[in-house]
Amino acid sequence: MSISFLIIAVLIVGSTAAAMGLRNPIHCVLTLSITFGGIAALFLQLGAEFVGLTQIMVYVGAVAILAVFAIMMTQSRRGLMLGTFSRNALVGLLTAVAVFSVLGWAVLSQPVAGVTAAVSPVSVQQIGSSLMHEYVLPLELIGLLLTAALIGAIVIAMERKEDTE
Amino acid sequence: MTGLQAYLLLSSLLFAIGLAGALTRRNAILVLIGIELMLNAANINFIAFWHYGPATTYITGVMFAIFSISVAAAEAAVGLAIIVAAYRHSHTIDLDSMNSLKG
Amino acid sequence: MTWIVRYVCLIPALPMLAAGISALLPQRSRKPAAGLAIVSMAASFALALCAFAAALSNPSPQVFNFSWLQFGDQTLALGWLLDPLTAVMLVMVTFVGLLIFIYSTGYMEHDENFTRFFCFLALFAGGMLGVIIANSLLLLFMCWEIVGLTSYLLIGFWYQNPRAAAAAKKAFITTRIGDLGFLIGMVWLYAQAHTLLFYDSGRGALESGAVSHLAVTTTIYGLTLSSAIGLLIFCGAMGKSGQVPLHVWLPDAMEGPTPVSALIHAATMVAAGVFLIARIYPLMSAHGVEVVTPTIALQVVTWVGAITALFGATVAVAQWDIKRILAYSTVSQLGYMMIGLGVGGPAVGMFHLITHAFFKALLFLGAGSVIHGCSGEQDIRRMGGLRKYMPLTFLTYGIGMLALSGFPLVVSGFWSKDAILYSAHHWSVSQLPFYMASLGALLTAFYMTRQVCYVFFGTLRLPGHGPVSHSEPDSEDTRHHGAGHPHESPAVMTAPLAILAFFAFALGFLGTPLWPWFQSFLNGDHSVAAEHEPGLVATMAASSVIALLGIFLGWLLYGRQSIATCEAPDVLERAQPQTFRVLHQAYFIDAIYDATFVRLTRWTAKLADLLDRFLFHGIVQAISFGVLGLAWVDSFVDNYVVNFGFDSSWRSISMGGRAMAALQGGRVQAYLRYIGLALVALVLYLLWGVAR
Amino acid sequence: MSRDRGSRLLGEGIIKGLAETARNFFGSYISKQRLTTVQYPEERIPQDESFRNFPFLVYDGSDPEAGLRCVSCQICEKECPPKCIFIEKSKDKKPDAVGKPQFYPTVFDIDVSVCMSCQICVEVCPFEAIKMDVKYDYPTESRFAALLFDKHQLAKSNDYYHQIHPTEASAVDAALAAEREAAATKAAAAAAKAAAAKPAATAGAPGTATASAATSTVTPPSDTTAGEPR
Amino acid sequence: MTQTPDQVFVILKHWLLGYVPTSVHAIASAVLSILPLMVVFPLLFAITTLLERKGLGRIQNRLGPNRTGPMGLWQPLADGIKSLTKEDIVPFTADHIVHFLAPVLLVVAAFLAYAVLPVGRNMALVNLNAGVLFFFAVGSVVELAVFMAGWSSRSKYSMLGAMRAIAQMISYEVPLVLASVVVIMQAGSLSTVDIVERQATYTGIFPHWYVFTPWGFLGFILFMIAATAESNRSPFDLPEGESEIIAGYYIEYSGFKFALFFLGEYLGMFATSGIAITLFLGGWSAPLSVLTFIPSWAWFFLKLLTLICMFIWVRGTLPRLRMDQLMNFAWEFILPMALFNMVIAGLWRFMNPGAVRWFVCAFLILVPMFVLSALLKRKKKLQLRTYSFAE
Repeated sequence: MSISFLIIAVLIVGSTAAAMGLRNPIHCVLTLSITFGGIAALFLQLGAEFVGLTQIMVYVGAVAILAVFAIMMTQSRRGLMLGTFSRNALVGLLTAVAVFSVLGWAVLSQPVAGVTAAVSPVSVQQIGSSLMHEYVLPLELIGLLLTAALIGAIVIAMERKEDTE
Repeated sequence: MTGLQAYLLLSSLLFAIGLAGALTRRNAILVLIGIELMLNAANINFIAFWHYGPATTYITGVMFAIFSISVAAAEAAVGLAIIVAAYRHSHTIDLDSMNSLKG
Repeated sequence: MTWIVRYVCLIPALPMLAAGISALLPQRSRKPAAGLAIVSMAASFALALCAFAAALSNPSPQVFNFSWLQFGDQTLALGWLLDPLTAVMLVMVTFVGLLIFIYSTGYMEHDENFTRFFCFLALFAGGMLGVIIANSLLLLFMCWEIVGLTSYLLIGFWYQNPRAAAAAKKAFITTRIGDLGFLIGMVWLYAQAHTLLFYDSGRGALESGAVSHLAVTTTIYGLTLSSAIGLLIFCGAMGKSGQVPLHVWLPDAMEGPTPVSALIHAATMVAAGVFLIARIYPLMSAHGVEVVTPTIALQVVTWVGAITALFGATVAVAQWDIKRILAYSTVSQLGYMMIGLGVGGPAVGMFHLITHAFFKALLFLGAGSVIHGCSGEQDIRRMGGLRKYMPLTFLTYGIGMLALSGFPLVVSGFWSKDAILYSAHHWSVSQLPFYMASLGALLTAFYMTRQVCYVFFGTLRLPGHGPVSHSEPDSEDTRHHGAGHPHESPAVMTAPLAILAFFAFALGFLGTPLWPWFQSFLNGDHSVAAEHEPGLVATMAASSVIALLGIFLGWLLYGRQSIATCEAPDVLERAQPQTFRVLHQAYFIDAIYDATFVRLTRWTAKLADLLDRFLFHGIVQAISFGVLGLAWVDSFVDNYVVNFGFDSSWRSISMGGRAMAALQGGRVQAYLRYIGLALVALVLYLLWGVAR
Repeated sequence: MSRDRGSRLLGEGIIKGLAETARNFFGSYISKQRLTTVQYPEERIPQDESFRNFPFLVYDGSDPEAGLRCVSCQICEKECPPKCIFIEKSKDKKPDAVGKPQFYPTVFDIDVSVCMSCQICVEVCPFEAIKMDVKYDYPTESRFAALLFDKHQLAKSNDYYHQIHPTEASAVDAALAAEREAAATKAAAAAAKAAAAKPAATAGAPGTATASAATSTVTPPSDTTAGEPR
Repeated sequence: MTQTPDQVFVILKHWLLGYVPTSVHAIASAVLSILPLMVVFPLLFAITTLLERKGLGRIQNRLGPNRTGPMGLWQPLADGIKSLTKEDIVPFTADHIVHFLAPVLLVVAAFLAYAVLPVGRNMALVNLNAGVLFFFAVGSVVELAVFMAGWSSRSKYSMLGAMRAIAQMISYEVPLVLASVVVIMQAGSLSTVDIVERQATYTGIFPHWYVFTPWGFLGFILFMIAATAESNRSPFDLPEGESEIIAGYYIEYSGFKFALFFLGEYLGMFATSGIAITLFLGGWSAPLSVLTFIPSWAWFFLKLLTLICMFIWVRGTLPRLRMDQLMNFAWEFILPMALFNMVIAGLWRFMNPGAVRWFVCAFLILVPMFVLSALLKRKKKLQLRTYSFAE
């Protein structure tokens, strides 16, 4: 466990907590993008360059922006007056705490050491060739899924003409 | 605490925070974001297990993370589109007031 | 591997590209569309010639394979190959196709959907060439389906005409029945041989390793695997090549434009079935170790072919539509090809295929020219005497007719048919196919003479010209010209006729028994040597006699005295009205299908409906009355006896239900909460399990 | 129009535009005529002769105090629409350029921040004493005091007037000269009459009067105020 | 020794490192690599502002700045001093933290992009295995910074400008990436260093730059168009359209923060130009093999300056687009062309080298280009405007 890991971990946890706790949704998304960046840094540290950069590109470049747009599109005066947390927040929080304690216990109770062999970062060529060979079917399916999601998102979010209430 | 355990602990913490957010926030978009965070926590696990796994040349973990990111992107797109559509319908994205299905 | 093998894929790709581009062109750009199609076809023809030259120098199959899809550790490979079979077909299809394209520019000149027509034609050519070059059954199947699709599109080209639309649907559905067998066979082959490639340097499905494995494994009824798979694939070929009993679509397909009939339903597509069997011939003919008789598969092919040949010939005798006669003739000739494949191997069948492609395309284009000249008239009874008006068409048509009839020694049809008859005569299983084929040949000569007599001899009986009152025109296709004098077609139409006529003559000399170059080329050996086998001359003599006899008979009945009116019944009809009717209706097969399959379906539907309406309805009614009665009794008992006792328990149930309903509140977060809690429980359980 | 709608390659217009700007770029280095810029404080666009901006006071001779044409008649002060002229009339009289005793302004202020350059003061001045200047740049530190011009700042020589509006100045001078000549001849005639009465009077006065053209130094003996011209 | 001028900076760095204790070697090395970049590119920014103002002036037949110092050479310095000494105004209702962070994030993201840029032989900061991807990932952070700036100002104009900018950046990021995919396909690597090295070989005296292939040329053009839009430069400068929304998302910034935005924007432009050079123009390699004696970094900066001049030239030429034109152009022309270009690049790979391949590919590119441009035009119904009253 290196210092860099500790820094990144603290950054991630702090920004995640902020993202889930701040009142202003835009602030939430902004802190969230710090989280995403931190996770990407974690990936880079672990030698998964490609995944880390993809993480930034997809999450910071797309998901965060998308969320921001969605927030801008759904802002209403009524929404701001309501509270940040739902009525059953305490139950939810307790559930989350329970989940974390159980998971943490599970992690700590199992001595999974893992092999700390010399890390050879996975090269893009490797990823590319396995995408084109072993994983070609999942790749095609993902492509199909993304296309479907794209079309679906547009169709769902598109304003219908007859919808003039 | 070994390296792998640290990563797993971090990811479970992230997962728990994401879950907490998803469970407690009123804003539907933030609930969705909480779910994204949970997915990210899972991704950390994939990468950590790959890194500490038997052979880094065996890249299933990385591939899984990549696919998971793609799926998450699709999920975010569709989820946000649904939220926007729901907002257009009921003029709120407050989950507590979206209870017309309640029996 | 020479460069041509690598680029042989361009041959189908070019027409496909042309089709793709012309699909994007606006409707009014007629010249670009036709130009594109013709240029691409010409380029393909040039490439095909190169491929032919390459195959001449190296007759063993040369392949180019690549893996297309990979899932898990399975790879689906596609590829193309170049062997004599492919080369010959390539040259034939591109050449005939090119001529027909050129011809179409004249024939379709006035059609408003000219652009669409050429788009479809080019797409068809691409698909057909794809079938030819495919080295993978899968690729072949894909292109096969493209061909089927374009056939559908082109038959239904004049979709405003309900008969054309129906014919298109019929063609599509009928061939689909065959293709189902094909698909099953393909899947089975993949399951057994783990590859769909034909040739793959020893690992292909048609190479000795796989074939010998398939040939010794037996399945149900003692069929070897190879035969079973071959027969399933043959189903597809039957559909496409119009073999009995799946021939029904082919005559109806004549509703399409005539160039389409010539290209698709005479020269190329219907031959695709024959080609397919020739392609998988190693599979079909695969013997076990000790067996020497022809395999079951080949026997079936032969028998189906023989039946089809005779069937088509007999039906063609009693038709009046000029294109229908040719259509049934095509059915019959396809039967011959199948016989040839069954008894003599690919060389024999393919030789007839090639010669037939040329002279049948010639005949169809000639028929098209006649129809064009007669302003869309298709009924031969209303023609007559056209040799004066359309001398060039008459000349070329006559050559085609002689070729089809198998006029001795001069024309190509004679040699190819003779080879089939000779092989059939020497078939070890039975002599019957030989006799059926001979009879068919006789009839062929007869009905062709009949047709020529009707169309070109005698007096002109076109409405408004002969001493005949006007009767309703048979065809809707009167858009070309107003009714007028029959006239010779433009040069763009007659030039292809002349070229085809030349080949209808000349091609035969590539495969005479004295110099069987074609057969040896297909079989892959270069020793062009005359084979002097017993009975050869005898068979030749017999078939000459048969052909001459048929022509003579035809002339006797139809040519001797000219047919005066179009209402006059046929000579045969006068003699044997019943038989003639049967033949005219093609043995009522369509009617039989209507009466059996279609009606069966209707009947079952009606039966189900009746059952529903009366039986089940009655039962349900009765039961409901019974239940009502019971309910009344029940409610009486309930109200006064048990109500009180159950009320309290019901209340508790309803409260439980309400509690459950609260769980199912449509609130995502609540669900998520339960999931989280469940996760906790699951992890705890797992940890406990590990701990213990 | 139809020429432009032909099937052109996409971007042809862009390339044409790029060529045009490139020509501008290099052309501006080659030919100076292309450059429209005037390096302002150093270079100025030559002004039109009729250009005018704010009024100034003309004086004859070399002494701004003595030669000032203004006689403090205060017509301009009254006529000025924005009331930007302020004049204080002198109590005593001083001889003007011709030597005639006249009133003079002790204070003559123009607030150019108020002036609207209407030129009415020039129109109404009977003595050709106030004219329009061409100076347009008055950079100052203060917005009020520095733009209130007093008599000394306003007074500019007739030579300067000739410099900026040569045609107009010559016409004015000619008119003034003619006026003075007329006055002189009138005086001469009166003198001759007087001489006829008293021949012992001086002679040669007409000679000097005709000799002096622009700035006559002849002192007419008449003690009456100059007749109103026009 | 021809290597010396080429590697002078590398040698210098190693020489300096010799005086540093080994314990801080890593950090010192990083600082010594980063610092020059942090100095050189802002300097280049200063030069470019001057160049741009002078160039635009000349294009419009003006002189441009020429007062500060000889020929106006001290103008950037004067600008810098001015912006540094100006009052820093933050709107009262603004979200102060985000308002402060936005320009910082923008500049940081812009600087990060230089990490993978090989400015000379052996002169890339890091040779990431996925360098090109890194570049685009960092580029996507810029969008966030722009949003922060626009949103935190609490001004309608800022918000509109930010939304426009983000919409534009997202729309053009797709063709930007797709246009560079062809190079990645051909080079078989995502590493910028590798990509340049692939191009730095010569046939005869001619180099193997990707821009000299049909698909490379098309890719370069598409990339540059998308890069122009991505860096919000004219004619795609709608986000800061002065006539409609005053200055877009940085309208509420003043003083040094405003200068930071300018710096960030120009740095982004240099970075995209640099990546375009890396991908298509052979990076630091000389255009003719006989010219290799000129140091590699000089070539890189020469190319960079050329591209910057192109940017200025285009800015001086073209008027600003309308929003719908902008989007249509991206989705209906650039994107399909980029996709088609990928097909061509694949075809290129599988054809035998030679003139035939070149002409086939060029032909295949021209055909859809004509078709697409015809479609674009048909939709626009381009024609000369007819006036009802004028003329």
